[in-house]
Amino acid sequence: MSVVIEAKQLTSVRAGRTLFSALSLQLGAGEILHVEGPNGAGKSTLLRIIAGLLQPLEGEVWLFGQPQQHDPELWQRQTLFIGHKPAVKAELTALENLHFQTQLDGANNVDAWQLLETVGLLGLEDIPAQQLSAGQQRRIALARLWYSQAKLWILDEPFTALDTYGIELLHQRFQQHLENGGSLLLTSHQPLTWSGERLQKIRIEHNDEELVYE
Amino acid sequence: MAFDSWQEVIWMGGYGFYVWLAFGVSILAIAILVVHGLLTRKKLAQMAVKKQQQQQRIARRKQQERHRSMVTNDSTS
Amino acid sequence: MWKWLHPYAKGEATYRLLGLWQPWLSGLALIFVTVGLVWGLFYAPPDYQQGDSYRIIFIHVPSAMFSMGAYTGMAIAALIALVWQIRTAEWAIAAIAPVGATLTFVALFTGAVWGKPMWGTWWEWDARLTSQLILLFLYIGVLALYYAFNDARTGAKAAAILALVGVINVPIIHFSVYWWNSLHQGATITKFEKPSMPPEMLIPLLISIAGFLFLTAALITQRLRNEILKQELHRPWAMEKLGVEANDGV
Amino acid sequence: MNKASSWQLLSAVMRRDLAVALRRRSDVINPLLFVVIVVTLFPLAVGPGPDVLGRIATGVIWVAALLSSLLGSERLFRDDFLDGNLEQLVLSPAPLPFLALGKIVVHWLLSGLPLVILAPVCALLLKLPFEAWGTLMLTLLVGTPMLSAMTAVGAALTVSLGRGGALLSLLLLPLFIPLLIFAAAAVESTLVGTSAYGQVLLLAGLMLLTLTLAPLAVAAAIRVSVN
Repeated sequence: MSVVIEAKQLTSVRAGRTLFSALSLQLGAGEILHVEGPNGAGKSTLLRIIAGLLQPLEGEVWLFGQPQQHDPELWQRQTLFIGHKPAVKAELTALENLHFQTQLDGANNVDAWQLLETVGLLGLEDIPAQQLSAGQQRRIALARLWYSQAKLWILDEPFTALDTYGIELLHQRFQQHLENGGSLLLTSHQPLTWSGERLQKIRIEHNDEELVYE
Repeated sequence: MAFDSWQEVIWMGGYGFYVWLAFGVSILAIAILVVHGLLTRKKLAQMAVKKQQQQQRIARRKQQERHRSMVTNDSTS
Repeated sequence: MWKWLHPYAKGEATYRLLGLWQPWLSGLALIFVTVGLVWGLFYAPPDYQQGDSYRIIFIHVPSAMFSMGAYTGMAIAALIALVWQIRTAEWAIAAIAPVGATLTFVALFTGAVWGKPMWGTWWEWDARLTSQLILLFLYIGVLALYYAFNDARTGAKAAAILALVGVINVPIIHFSVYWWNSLHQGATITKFEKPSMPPEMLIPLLISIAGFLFLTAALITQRLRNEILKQELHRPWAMEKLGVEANDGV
Repeated sequence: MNKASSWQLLSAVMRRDLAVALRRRSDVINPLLFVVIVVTLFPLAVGPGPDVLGRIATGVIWVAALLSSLLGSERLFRDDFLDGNLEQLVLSPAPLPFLALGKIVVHWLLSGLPLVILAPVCALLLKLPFEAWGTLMLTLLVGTPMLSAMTAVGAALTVSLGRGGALLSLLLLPLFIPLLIFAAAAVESTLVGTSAYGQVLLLAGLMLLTLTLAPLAVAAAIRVSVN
């Protein structure tokens, strides 16, 4: 199986605290990696490093056998990062948000109405996003998954605020993505209702002896 | 020496106040900078002591935990 | 990869090296500044126009020179910090800024005090004084930004960007202020420029300038060493340097 | 992902920012009202005589413009930072300085351009001689893009701080000094009957330099801030 993403000996220090050191991981096509750990252990930091938002103190991240800096454009086109901030404009309606989001992703042929229906927001299209519930806003953010062509999805707490139906919908979409040879890296406090040998887990623990002065 | 007496040095041809004010404040400012640097180092030393104590506390707790787990292992066997 | 090619990127090595320099720099600074200032204050002849008030020059000119010089040095450190991601260069920003700000303050204060007997006012909108004032604002901005962040590394990088933006602006500000001054004051003689100075005044001035160079270097070294210790406090070597036996975790 | 050119992304970012701004019209209008009110205060403080007002008019209008540009500037990246759009911009395939330039242009359209249009009103209130109105508007037209660009640098540096206001002024106002000097001098020389050509040209040169370099600084600052 081809290796999609590989992290080599990552070390990260935030605000004088070592979150993890010499952390390595590997993820192949069609695989899912669940990053677990207590609050503040550095799960989000790890995801942001792999997404290319953060520089690790030491170590490297490779995509398709190439280091991150090597081909930033390939990186940006082949990965999709959705953080715990939904990247939804509060002043714009759901439809407008989706419309601009598809354009920002260069997916001009995607029909925003269709997308709205897929994520179950039909009928709410003319309400500014700030008046929608947290779960509905998250649906707007996650709508990107339904047209994304990226091979690697990096999702920070994607299930937060979603209802049972939304979670089910997301699982279906994950399944399709994996079957198409995509990979998935995610954090979640909820246990994944996932069975299968393709699921890997990695756990980040506090290492409290490194708590230092700030 | 451009002056004949100490009085003249202080008087500075009528400009004594300005000259000594300028020199005094300048030297004071630089002295404050030096002293602040020395104090910072002292503060760092105090922080190092605190950190050492913190490390010792954590080490002690870990040891207790290890001890406890050994005890429970003994009781189960 | 790059990082390991730079031995000075490592805190401990840099700390040691700076430790070797510091006594020499401090000693030279003390000797030269003392000789320069004592000579200037007591032995140099009075100026035929300004009398003894000109003696302020022995502090004013060197501090003004190195207030600008320190800003340039800080900007170079900022460039190194941003391009090569060398942490020592990030800390150098925090070490240089207070020294530069103090020198700027000294230049500003001595300039203002000198202005009183010369112009009859404590504050004159003279081009050099005005641009020193703006330089002081720029230094304060860098310092404020550096310490505004919770994460020291973020603060250092933000301050580095600001220092670079500032260093591009400094010549523009300088030029504009001089130009503005000529526009509004016509041809007032700039009292600080001394085109021809007799050697009895020039030599102590040069000694004083050299002294301030060493002084600036010594002050920066002292602060940089502190900054290295502060940021590396979690490493055993730093704790040992501070006289505490490090407990190597578990 | 479908291949989108950087231009398409730029236009999407700009159109979205404009759409958001249209929903928050007060954010656009308030800084302009601020300028008018500041300008109104001066005749009340120094007296309405045309000789005094005419002399200080340029300075007052420009200082008011500098201060008003600081008012809205905190918002420039704050919303994007809070809702996560800033990190998506960093991850976008288009070069970040390019997108930063887009945001600067939008900011100028919403803050600088209205100021240019508002300038005659301020000039009238402050009894600036009519022959200098053109130069005043010209300096604002050339100078406000610089304001937007520098403001963007400051806003990007302080965006993650949450309480950037006073700090932002401290960082930015010293950098505005050359702009203030040359703009005021240009109007001044029109008033005394000489050509303002040189000063305006100088401002234009500074504007080009700023618009070239500021997006790079903004991009670097954004990368640091999303950290």
